[in-house]
Amino acid sequence: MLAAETGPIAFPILTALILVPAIGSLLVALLPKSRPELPKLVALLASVGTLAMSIWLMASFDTGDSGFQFVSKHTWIEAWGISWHLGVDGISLFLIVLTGLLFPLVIVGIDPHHDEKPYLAWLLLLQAGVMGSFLSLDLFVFFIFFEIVLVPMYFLIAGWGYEKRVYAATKFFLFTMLGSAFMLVGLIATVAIASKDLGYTTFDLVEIAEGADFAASTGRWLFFAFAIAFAVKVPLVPVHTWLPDAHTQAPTAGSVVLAGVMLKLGTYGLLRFGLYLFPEASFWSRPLWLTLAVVGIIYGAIAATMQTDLKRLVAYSSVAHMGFIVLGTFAFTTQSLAGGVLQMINHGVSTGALFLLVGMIYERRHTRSIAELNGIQKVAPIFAAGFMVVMLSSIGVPGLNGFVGEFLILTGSFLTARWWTVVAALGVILAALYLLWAYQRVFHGEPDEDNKDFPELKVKEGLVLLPFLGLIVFMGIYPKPVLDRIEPAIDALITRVEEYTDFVEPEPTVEIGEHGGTEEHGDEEPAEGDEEGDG
Amino acid sequence: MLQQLDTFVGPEIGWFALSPMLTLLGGTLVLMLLGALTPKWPKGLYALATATIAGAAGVLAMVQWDDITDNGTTTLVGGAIAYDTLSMFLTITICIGVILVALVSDEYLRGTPNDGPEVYALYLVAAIGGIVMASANDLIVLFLGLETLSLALYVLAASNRRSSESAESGIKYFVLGGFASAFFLYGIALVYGATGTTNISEMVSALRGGVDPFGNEALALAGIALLIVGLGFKVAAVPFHVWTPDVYQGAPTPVTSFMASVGKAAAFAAMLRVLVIGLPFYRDDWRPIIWGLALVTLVVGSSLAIVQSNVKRMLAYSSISHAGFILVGVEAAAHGAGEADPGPGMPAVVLYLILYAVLVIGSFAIVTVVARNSGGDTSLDAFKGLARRRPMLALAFTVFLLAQAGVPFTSGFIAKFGVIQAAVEVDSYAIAIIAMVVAVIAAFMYLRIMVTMWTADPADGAQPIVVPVSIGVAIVAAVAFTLVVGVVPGWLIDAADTVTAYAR
Amino acid sequence: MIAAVGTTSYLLLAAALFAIGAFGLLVRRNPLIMFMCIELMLNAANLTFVALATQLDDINGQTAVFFVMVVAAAEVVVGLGILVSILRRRPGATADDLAELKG
Amino acid sequence: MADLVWLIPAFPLAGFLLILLFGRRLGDPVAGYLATTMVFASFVSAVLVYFDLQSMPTEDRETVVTLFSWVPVGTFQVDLAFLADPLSITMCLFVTGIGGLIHMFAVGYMHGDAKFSKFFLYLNLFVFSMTLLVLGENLLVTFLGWEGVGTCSYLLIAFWHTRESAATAGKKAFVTNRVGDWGVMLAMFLAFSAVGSLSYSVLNESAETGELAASTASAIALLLLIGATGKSAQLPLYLWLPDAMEGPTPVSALIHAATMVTGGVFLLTRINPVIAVSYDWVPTTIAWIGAITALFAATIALAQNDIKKVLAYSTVSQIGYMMLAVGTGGYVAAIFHMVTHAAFKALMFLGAGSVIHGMHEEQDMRKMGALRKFMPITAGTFIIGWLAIAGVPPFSGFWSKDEILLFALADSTPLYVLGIITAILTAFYMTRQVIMVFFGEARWTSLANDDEAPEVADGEEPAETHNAHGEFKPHESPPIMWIPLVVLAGLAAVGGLLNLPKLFGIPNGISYELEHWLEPVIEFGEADISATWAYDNKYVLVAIAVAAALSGIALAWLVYQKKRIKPWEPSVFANGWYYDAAVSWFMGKPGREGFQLVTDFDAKIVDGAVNGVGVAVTATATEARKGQTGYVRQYAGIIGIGVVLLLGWFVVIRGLL
Amino acid sequence: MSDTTFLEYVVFFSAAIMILGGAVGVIALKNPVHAALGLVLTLFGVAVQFVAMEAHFLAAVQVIVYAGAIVVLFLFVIMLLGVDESIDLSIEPIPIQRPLAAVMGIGLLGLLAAAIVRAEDAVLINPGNGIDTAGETGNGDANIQQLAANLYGDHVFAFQLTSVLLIVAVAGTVLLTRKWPRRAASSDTDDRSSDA
Repeated sequence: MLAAETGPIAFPILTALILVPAIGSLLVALLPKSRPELPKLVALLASVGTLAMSIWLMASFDTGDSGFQFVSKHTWIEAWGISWHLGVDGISLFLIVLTGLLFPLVIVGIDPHHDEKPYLAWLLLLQAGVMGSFLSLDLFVFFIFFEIVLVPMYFLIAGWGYEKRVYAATKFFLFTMLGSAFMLVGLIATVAIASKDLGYTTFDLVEIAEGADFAASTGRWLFFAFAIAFAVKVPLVPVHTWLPDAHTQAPTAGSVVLAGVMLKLGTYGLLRFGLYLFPEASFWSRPLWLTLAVVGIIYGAIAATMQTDLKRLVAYSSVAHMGFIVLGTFAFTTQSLAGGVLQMINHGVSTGALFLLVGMIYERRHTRSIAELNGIQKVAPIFAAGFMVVMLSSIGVPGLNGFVGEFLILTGSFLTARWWTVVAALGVILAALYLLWAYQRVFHGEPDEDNKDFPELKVKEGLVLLPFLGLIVFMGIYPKPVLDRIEPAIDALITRVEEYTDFVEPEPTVEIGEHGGTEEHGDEEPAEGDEEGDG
Repeated sequence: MLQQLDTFVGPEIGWFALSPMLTLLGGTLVLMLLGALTPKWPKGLYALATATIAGAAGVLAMVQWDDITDNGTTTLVGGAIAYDTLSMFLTITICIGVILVALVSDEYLRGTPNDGPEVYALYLVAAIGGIVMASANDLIVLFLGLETLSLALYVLAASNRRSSESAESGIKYFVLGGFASAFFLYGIALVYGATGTTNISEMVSALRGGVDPFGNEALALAGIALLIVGLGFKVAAVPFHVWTPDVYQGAPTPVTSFMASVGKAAAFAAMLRVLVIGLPFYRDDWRPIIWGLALVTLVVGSSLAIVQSNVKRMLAYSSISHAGFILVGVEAAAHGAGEADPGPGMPAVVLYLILYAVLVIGSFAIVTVVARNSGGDTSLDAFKGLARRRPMLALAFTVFLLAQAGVPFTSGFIAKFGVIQAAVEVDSYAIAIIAMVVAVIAAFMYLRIMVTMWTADPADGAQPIVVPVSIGVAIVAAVAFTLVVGVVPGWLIDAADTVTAYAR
Repeated sequence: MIAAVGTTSYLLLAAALFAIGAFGLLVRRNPLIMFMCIELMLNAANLTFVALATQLDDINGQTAVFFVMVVAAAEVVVGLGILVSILRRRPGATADDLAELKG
Repeated sequence: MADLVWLIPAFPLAGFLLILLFGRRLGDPVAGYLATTMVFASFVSAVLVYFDLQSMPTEDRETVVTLFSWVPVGTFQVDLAFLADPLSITMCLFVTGIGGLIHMFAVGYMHGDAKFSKFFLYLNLFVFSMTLLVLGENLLVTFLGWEGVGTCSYLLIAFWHTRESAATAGKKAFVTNRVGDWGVMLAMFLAFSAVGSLSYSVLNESAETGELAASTASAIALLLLIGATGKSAQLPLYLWLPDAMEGPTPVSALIHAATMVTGGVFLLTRINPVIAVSYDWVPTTIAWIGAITALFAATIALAQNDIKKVLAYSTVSQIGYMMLAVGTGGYVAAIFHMVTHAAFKALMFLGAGSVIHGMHEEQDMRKMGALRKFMPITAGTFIIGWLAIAGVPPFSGFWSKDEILLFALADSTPLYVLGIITAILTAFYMTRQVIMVFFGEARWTSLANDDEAPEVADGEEPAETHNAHGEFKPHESPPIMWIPLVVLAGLAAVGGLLNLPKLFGIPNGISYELEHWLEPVIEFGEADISATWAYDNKYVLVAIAVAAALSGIALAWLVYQKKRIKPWEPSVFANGWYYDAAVSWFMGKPGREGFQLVTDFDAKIVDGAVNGVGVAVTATATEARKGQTGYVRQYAGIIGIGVVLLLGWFVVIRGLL
Repeated sequence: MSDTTFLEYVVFFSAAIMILGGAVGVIALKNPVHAALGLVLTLFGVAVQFVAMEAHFLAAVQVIVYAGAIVVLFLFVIMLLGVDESIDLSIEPIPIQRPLAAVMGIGLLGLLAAAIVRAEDAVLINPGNGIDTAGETGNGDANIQQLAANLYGDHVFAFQLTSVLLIVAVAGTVLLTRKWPRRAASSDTDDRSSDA
């Protein structure tokens, strides 16, 4: 069935990245009830193995190369022109590493309390699905992975979640599925139309992107079919309401993974299947996206401010943060796009950590209500300190990872979407407002009866938290290695957009001594950006 | 002119080509005779025999598949039967259906007076009827096949004499079925009037010349309308679906699965035969109707499914919405009807049929098992906490439900993908999008069942569930098929693609 | 020889018969009579077949009628079988009494 | 040598890390000593760098030390780099120097506090950030320090976080600063889009060579001004500073008097070429904001009873002077006043701290008085600070303030008038404070055990309250606390030497030292006032200034010491013109309601719509369900209708039509 | 007009009246027995029309099979079950049923009639293909011969298929008439329990 073609490297590392957790999940599911200690062990092995491979991947990734690496391509369903086509580039690389990192931590750090076996099985399956979505370079393969992740996540929420878990899980499933409904049709249409240009039917992303040339109007329709699915996944206002419920009701592991990597499927999709596949359409529609993004930033922040449920607050903060990423994506400058990709990682780390901490609070107090928590810093200073650092990173304090991404996004966006950026920057103020306010209410003050013996951070929890903190600081101080790997892919993307549109990326520089130069670069260019934006 | 009797020569009968049907027929007779003459057979032997017979027929069909791919298609017995991969594909589908249903029925019938050869004989005969429908090249033959299948189903539906619901479903099915087939017959008559023949091939050639636009046009059109009514009834397309929920719920569960698999497959095959193959020159007339039927079927089926509280009934409505999906495929096929390359419509339809057949039998098999232990209760409550009582059973049901919802890595996704792709390739974007959106509504119902199984706690006093071997085998086989096809569907797709080369 | 009356008249007659049969099935509650209505409809079809056969001077129509009669016979047998099996349990039941399954 | 500039931040960072790791083990007071040493170490390295720069020729007194490339993306290349030039080193010197002294003081002051080591952890982190702020080679590094100090100030203000007021004050400080940071960030974006770099050298050079369009320059300057008003507590964003007094006194001294709050002024000075090339009304705006803030805060200070609040408002007012100087192009004057102010304000804060310490956490001046007998050193040093800030020659404040007023007059008379009035008020309220605290009769005995103790009371630690009441004697603070006082007093006294004007025949050799020193940095932006009337009549100005100071003092003396005149402390002053109240009300009422509105919209409308769809579908289905009546005849009817419709389509629409 | 033509009209209309009258009787008569008799009338009428159209064999079969067998079967069942008590037709439990029926009946008739009338002339000119009905030949057996030839010729498959159909009927009746041991207390749940 699988007519193998020789990939660049012998060992199909990418396929392994998907299969190892998948097989692990299968094993866990098949383990006998009589050996309750085994599942965790197996799950851990599988996830750590995946982590090891993803790190190896990062290590042997060719920094300068803008194309796809470690490509492996095999014919899968010949009749439909579908091939098992995987590849990594600067955009997906770190998302994969993040996926590899989050799951072992979650598996170690969080105790499901009941039915550990299925829990771990679903978790590993989820990892496989997420990996697949990030790796696949074939529309069909991407779609099936994009779609399959719903199932484990659905069961995780519905099976191990909180009070309204079934409602939340169902909402999550249906909402996302509705989005993908349009995507599936658009995807098939893309292939059908592309086959006219190519002369043969293929679902291969690269071949379509290179070979097919969509008429403007067609491309726009197709793009929107895709974009709806991603907009739901990101999520963008107004299709975001599944997120607060899902996040709030999901078990900690679910929330961490959801915020950490699954939301990125949306933004990643916008990059890979929006900008890359439909450059013209995505550029044409940028005012819409920029506006939605900015609305999301402000709206999410405001909503977060007024939440009474700590987890819900973090969820809404996610809406705001993801808004930044979308803003960066549709600003079409190297800085904003690189910042966007970087921010995907950063948001994954900091918000993931936030959910982890909120989960720990719930473990201890069995409440998420801000009103019922107070004075924790007095009784658990180390825990509070950890929370503080993560919170500051989420606020975007320089020196921590959150800042670098946000700043790059805004700097880049300012060149082409000046006024959107000005408004978006307000989100930075609001972020401080809602997080600090929540922090004050939860951690400051004198602890009352219920909170006065709030247990301090345990060693195990600390160990789980440590990688997060490490990344938060490291990525804040020395993001260069990451950026260096991201940039080539981004440049290629922008070049592609420039090919298909009259867009020219503004590259502000000033040659001292030559007059007038600054004028153009400094003022005219962004001004144009505005006009395009308004028009 | 008069034909001289002494010079009369009967048509050439391709015995080998008919062997699947003959095998089934012979099997039926043997089963009935031996069954009647010998005392009660030991446990499960009837089912085994039935499965063997059907299996043999299926194998023969595969053999003929080769023959067809080598020597091309033709028509048999004076053009009454089409000998092409379409019929073979459906023959195989139906045989698989019979095998699985037989396995499921065994335990179900055990201990009831029905635990004799008759039920199985009826399965086999119904299968013959279905195969005839699928391969008929003559409207009369098709009608006879349809009646054979229907009558068998009427009886089977009413076969559980201790259940008033079974009886009710039987009578309802019978009255409405008779009503519908009367329309169908009248439609045949009118088409006959317009084209001067009931033979599909001749019909096509007669129409290719083009009946004069004024007169027979009207007659033919009226006929087509009534034909669509008859077929629409069989495939349970809204508004001709009204019987489905009641009958599916009332009939003995294995029979329900038989209706939903074999019945639907045969009916859709007949639809392809009559409309796509037989009436391509009227495609612009009937395609909009199919479009409309698909739309209402999808919407009504899915949205009514989510408010049900009885799993059997839910599955009934879900089968209606699946019919809607298949109609989308038929609509796609309509675009290319009569062309040298009819396009992806027909393959998509037959692919959907075989995949759905297995799915639905598997689902109902699980319902059978659960009902066995809940005193026949098939309401949602009976499924509470199934995951606690029998995790693997719950897992299997989950697989089937997810597949029906069209989740990737299951055959259900391949099926849906096929029809949607077919629709999109002929630019029927609207119906494709509607279908996908409606699928979301339907998904809600599947989720409801899953939630009940996985998150609810078993009703107190729920005794452990015993899964009989035969049913277990059927379920495992179905699950395996569902997943395997979900991952490596290529071979099946290739097979389905050949049906476009039907006998003309 | 039927030139005088004309096929159309026969067809119209058949159509009328068909319509009456269909109408009857909707208005009568007694299942037996509903069966009869189905028979009426089948006969209408037969009439049409024969008329058209004569019209087209083509025997196939008549053959079809032959088959239809067999079908009708079988149908009645089975139908009455089912009906008997029900009415034995609940004598005097009308079609409307059999409405446990709904929704 | 100057390449070792990175040592300046390195030491505090090291201190921070060490305390982070071993703080609990080191404990009280070792951690404090460690921190202090680190800060002094970085002071020493600053001094070394200073002398190194001194040794260089004036024009190339500028060394850039790049550690590593921080955020490199495409044309956007930002290094983590330090700029050692006269301005940054000047800042470093007094930041680390005074910072060190304050650390030292804090060792004594914080003695016995449960979170002793954490306090110094934060302090070191703060000094580190502050040095980053001043040493930054580009806007982003400065911003790193900028936000860093903001965060530390948040942590330190909310240090006693179990106190509601403290926590709130910390949050308020951070958020208010964020508003300013918004401006700074936009300024950076604009700068990048204009000159493609964030480094000061490029930005300033582009301004000097005229590359930078006046429009862009003005925008950048104004946006940075927003940031400055936030960080330097100017109108309209000064709100957080008075509340910040919730923090431990050394914090107030270090952050909210000496160092952080001068960040805004520093930043504007740093980019003085940009201001210079922007539209004329931009510097004017800066000047007016400064002048108005100065007067505004001074009036409020008149009516404060909390010993620290007075100082807080006076700080706001003094920084107003600096802004005034910046706006009028007197950058040297601004820096000069910044330095002197750092000295004497830190002194006074520490003095206040010492008093509070001696009074067992009592902050209400109405419960003090006659303390000079009990804590002579504190009193003595405080009085020097008082004379300095009041502008009495020859103390440092006199010189720097005089310089500013000179520039103000050179620019426009109204500004000068405002300045003078502020000067009078300053002298007045400082005198009032000195009298209330150190002179008059001792009110702490009489008032010791009554409960009209105002707002501070709720802040008091229960144990301390117990102490405060009943019989107790205020006591002088331990040496570790008064030594810094003495040193600072010395600085406050002689600080003027830094930049003596050419008056009273002061020889060239020692006049305008600071100006010469800073020249390479500020020469482009520095206003040339040599031609103005004011410049020619310096003596008059000096006379007026001195007169103003003395009159203020005299007036206060009559009112509070001699009780000749009834004190006039209108509540509008006491309540800071109700500005804070108004803002808080706005945030609390309409603002909050607006937010709530949006949130409800989200829950009810948006989510409601989503759930609504579900409900709608289910409802319709439940209705449609009833159509399935179970009556076989009705089913037949439905089928029949279907038949008719189909026939209609085929026969009528497709056939007949 | 010649008398043959006249005769034809007489035959046609009388038969038509029999048919419709009988049909109306079926749906209008309360008593099932009467209804069955109405059915007989209709069937005879149809047979007459068959004769008129020279389909002698079919006419014979019509009388034998239908009138002879089927109706008798009906009557037999009626007697067996004693369901001959008449149901009052004036009341209609399902509200909109009658209007529904009327709409459908009239619509059906109207639309079919429209199609037929429109088709009229076309039908006349459309030449049949295949074997002719051999109506006009004097030879009375011709029709039967042709039918036989056609039956065992092109339609032999269908012909054989009818046997399968009969097998269904047999097996079905066996199944439906088998005796089931009565259960005690056949409540509804009990009914379903045998579902398992």
